[in-house]
Amino acid sequence: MKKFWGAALGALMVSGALQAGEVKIGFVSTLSTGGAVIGNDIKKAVDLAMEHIGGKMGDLDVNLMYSDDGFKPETGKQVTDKLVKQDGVDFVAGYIWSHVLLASRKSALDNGKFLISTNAGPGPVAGKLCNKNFFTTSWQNDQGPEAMGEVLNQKGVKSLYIIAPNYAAGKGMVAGVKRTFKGEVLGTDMTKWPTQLDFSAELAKAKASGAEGLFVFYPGKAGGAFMKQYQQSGLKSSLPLYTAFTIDALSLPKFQAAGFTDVIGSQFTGHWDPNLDNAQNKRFVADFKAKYGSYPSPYAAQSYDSIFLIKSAVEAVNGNLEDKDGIRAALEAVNYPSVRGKYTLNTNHIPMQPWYLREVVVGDDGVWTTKIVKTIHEGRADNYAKDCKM
Amino acid sequence: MTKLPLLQVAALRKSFGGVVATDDVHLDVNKGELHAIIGPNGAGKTTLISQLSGALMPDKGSISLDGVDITSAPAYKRARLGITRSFQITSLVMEMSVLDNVALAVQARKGSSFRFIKPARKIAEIRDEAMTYVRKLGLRKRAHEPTSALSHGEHRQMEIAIALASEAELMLLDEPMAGLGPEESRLLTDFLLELKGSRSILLIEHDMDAVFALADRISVLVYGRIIATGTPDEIRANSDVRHAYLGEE
Amino acid sequence: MLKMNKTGWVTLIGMAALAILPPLLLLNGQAFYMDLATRLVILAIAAVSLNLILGFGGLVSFGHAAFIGLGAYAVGIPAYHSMWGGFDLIASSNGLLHLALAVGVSALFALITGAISLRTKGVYFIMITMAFGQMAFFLFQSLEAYNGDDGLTIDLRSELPFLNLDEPMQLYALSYGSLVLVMLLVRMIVNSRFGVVLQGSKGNAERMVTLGYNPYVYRLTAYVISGAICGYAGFLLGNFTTFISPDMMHWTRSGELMFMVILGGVSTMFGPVLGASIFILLEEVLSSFTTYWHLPFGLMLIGVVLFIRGGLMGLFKGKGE
Amino acid sequence: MDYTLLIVQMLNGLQLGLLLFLVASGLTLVFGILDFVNLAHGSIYMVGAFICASLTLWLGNFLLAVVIALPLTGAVGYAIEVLVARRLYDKDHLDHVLGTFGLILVLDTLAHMIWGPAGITVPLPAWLDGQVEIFDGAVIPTFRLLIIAVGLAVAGGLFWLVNYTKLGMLIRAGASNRTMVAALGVDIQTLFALVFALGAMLAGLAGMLIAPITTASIGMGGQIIITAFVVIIIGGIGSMKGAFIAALLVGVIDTMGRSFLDSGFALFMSRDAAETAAPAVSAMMIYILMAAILAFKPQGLFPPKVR
Repeated sequence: MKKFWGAALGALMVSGALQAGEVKIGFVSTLSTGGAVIGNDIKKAVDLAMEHIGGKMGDLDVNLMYSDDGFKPETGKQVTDKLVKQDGVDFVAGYIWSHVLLASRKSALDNGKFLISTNAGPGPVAGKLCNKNFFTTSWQNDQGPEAMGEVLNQKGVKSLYIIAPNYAAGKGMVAGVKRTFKGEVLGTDMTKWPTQLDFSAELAKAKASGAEGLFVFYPGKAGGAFMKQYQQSGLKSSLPLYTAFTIDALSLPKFQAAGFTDVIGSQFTGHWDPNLDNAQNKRFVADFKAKYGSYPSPYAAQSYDSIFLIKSAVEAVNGNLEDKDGIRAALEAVNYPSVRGKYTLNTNHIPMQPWYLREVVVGDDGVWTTKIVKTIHEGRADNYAKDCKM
Repeated sequence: MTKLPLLQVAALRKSFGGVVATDDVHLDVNKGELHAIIGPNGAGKTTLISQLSGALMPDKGSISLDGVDITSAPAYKRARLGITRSFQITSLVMEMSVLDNVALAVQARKGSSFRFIKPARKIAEIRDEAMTYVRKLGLRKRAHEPTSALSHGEHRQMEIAIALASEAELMLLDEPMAGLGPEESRLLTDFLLELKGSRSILLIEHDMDAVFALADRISVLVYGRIIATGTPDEIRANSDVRHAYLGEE
Repeated sequence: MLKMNKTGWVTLIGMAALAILPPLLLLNGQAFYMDLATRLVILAIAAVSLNLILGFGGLVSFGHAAFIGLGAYAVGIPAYHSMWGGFDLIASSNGLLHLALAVGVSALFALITGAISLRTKGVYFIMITMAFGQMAFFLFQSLEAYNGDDGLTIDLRSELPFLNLDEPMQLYALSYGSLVLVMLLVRMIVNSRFGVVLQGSKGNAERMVTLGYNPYVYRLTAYVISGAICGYAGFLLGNFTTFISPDMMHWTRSGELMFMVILGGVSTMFGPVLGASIFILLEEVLSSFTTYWHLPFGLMLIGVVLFIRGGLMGLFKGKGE
Repeated sequence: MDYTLLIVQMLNGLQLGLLLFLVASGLTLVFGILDFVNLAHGSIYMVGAFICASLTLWLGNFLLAVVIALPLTGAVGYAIEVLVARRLYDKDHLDHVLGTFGLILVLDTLAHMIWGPAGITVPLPAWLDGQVEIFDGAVIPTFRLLIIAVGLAVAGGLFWLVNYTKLGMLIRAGASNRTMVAALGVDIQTLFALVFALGAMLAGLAGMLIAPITTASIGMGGQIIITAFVVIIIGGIGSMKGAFIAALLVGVIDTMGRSFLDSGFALFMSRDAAETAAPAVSAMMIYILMAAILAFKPQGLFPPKVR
């Protein structure tokens, strides 16, 4: 204990002299527990982005610090506090999970830091809790399922059963699909998150409901478990599956290894795909595959983008990190090469971007991946923007 | 007998599974009497004491103390009504000091223990009184040592000190001399002799010399039944007892 | 005239360090270490409260984190309503109301669950207290109005007379002062007539019954006192984090509290505080080195159980103490 | 009432219950004979799942993988007994809880380091990957039927073990009677290690059976261990019969709660409210069950015999 306090006092002497010529970015992700599946992919993408920018933003060196939220809101808040108060970061980025973001946002924003979510987009941060210093490179949670609801309408699906985890994002996803789906929702099961991985009871209920379609949202490892059980229950012909953020580049290699061919051809919505045709995306996907031997996930793509977004802002103010207004204006301008192509921000700082219908296919190299089937819409405001008073 | 016995036990029965441990036991202990229970191992002596103290509930029958029915009263209530017991296998608070153990017995009868402020070990009234009992049993020098540090013989003495300190009207003593050497046994016998008359005592003991020297009356328990009750002389002369028990020794 | 033993010195030095170092660090701009110390001191209060029943009563409660959660929600729910409206009856930012709710609700929960749990013994007691803790955990998970699983973020802290809890220094002062008071309170209870009966019941319940004590009521009383103190720690924690989630009540949190008490040394005054300090600092230091910090942490836990008798305070005990 | 659904859900409940029994039986064995509280039992379940998953991918045959993984998991159990558990037997339950809590952290982190956070999806042979129609409309995955069959077979084996063998006699004699074991002339240390390894194999088997359904993943042990403890507490610690009955009870109640609680709640509250309240209440149900049973039977349904 004494030793520790000694170290703490030592650190105090050093940090007194602020390192000049450096931009500090704290990156909060999930590096332990099962949630690390996503966190590790994000870390790979961010490391790649750092390589691509040569570790510099303008004249400033980038000091990137990863923190593990342990898949827990409370831990997420603690590490955010530490990044802000101890490490004195200029930007806090990351956040996979909506509940972790909701718990942590105040710690960053109250201290005047810029907070850039690279995945989580719960309703409140787009609406009544919106903040001038909060940005995101992803979307608002409800948007993916909203797009899926429209696809279901176009396909003429009349009734739907919904299964999703019982936490902030799960609730948002359910609300999203219910908002746009015009048919009847015959039942909704909210399962324990993240502990419940056996969905036998829910699948039996879904089947018994006689619905024409099944919508689910299971990010990370739960997605794999769900897909497996869906296949085993033999519902593919009678109860077609529609998903959001459940099948991705993280689960597909596992499915392929397990010879789970049923997943080929299944459709879901997204705002990005490895096949999107733009220079930034091609470089990102090619280098990611070359470096890590797998396709990047959407989580990776959004996180890769975040580094370029921050870079654009730092360069816009010529490295003067005290110029908060300048940085903010630059972030709002979205003037950076995104892997999804051009997009703009709504007044609540949520992207207005195209959403696509995607499908699992066997890639040219034999590796299972995804392709875009069609564009659902070219970019819309989210449902919460009207509640945002900035 | 004209006066009411202090303890009255009628038609008591207790069985475990198929084994009847106490079978239609009738027993009484008069005020100031020392009543001994003897019997071979496994006769159900400790089971009987446990039912009297409330540690076990009988299946049938009744127990009353001073005319009050206590058959279904929990053990701690019986203790408050004036029954205390010592244990065949030493049962003390080993982590606490000798004096603490005895003081707990004194404290128990000095009003409620729901007192949170004053340190218990600074209350002279309790400590001094406890010390007199400790001294009486010759444990003065070891009063402040943790109980676990004491010898078996000293533990037996503590059991008696605690029983005395509780000032119970009726003391149930379960083989107080078990494991004691001849010298220690003699000292304890003398002590009980001195005590006799001032307290009612129900004594279970294997040491026949001690029993016949101490008891006013003796009951013989065999296979859960009392086969005879009487003065030491009567018991000695009883042919059933000689046959069932004493003769075998 | 006061001759202090080694344990006494350790306690004095430890408490002095907790009084002096964090404010010094804060004044030097190390706000994060102040945060760390505040969390440490608050969890130390919870650990001291657990020690009352675990160390002195022999009651291994594996659901103590529930009280922390209840105390924290007693701040969170009124604060939430005072921010966003609704439930006028308790919507308030009044700290005294929060405090009364935290302590009252925790004591009530302890009374009800304790009355049932204390009918059981040993491992059954460990597991039934865990079950009640999990019930509280799932109950708050299901309360949609307060964001269920996602937790409750509040934008205000309890308003107390003379104190502004938004000031880290004042919040720390309150927490530290509370810790000292709680330690003195527990010491007073343990040494009182009530306390010796409680400890006697831990050592030999059969004997206590024979003397006319009913261990059940003493244990239940201690359980309620302990729960109420732990609820108070929750009140402080809610004010400190301003983020309250059911996670605070999870059984692993109860396990951590137990670990703090045992690591430091059961049935000692400073043990739980020392245990909480080591726990929090170790977690901080190890996790800053590696993502896999649970590995050395787990090994250390096993080591403590295998090799250190009576926890860390046991190391400071001289002969005959 | 939809009877087809009811029957399918009963089978699902039965399957969950039998899986719980596999974990709980090992726990109750270890507790009953060794008087040892093993929180890390769930981690052995995880280790079993991972070993089997790796072997399945390597050998391309799930059943063969199970056959090889079982003794391997037993060996892991044996190693844990020799290295850690053995040194804890003569300490009190509190130390067991803490020591094995540490063991959970160690095993889970090691699994994370060895197998990564993603977990492993376990492929099944085609004949196990399909479905069986039990009767009109009641379709259940073949593999879940297999779990039921294996669970019942193991239960049968354990009943034989408990009722007709020397080891069983020790178990029935009640909790931790070391003198008696010694009196039988058995080498206690070896016997204890073997019992521990047997418990580990049972837990490992459960993990292997669940892996093809939920994937082998870190953290899966922490999720089942508490439920398994609830089971053995309800059943009465050390009682195999109690563990069996309690496991089925918990499995069925949990599944039924997830299946019908929302429709039940919808009778007296809005559908939305019912759909949000039901999952939490169904999660709470097994704890309520346990507290209720302990309130009336403080030593569970089948308490161990008193000496």
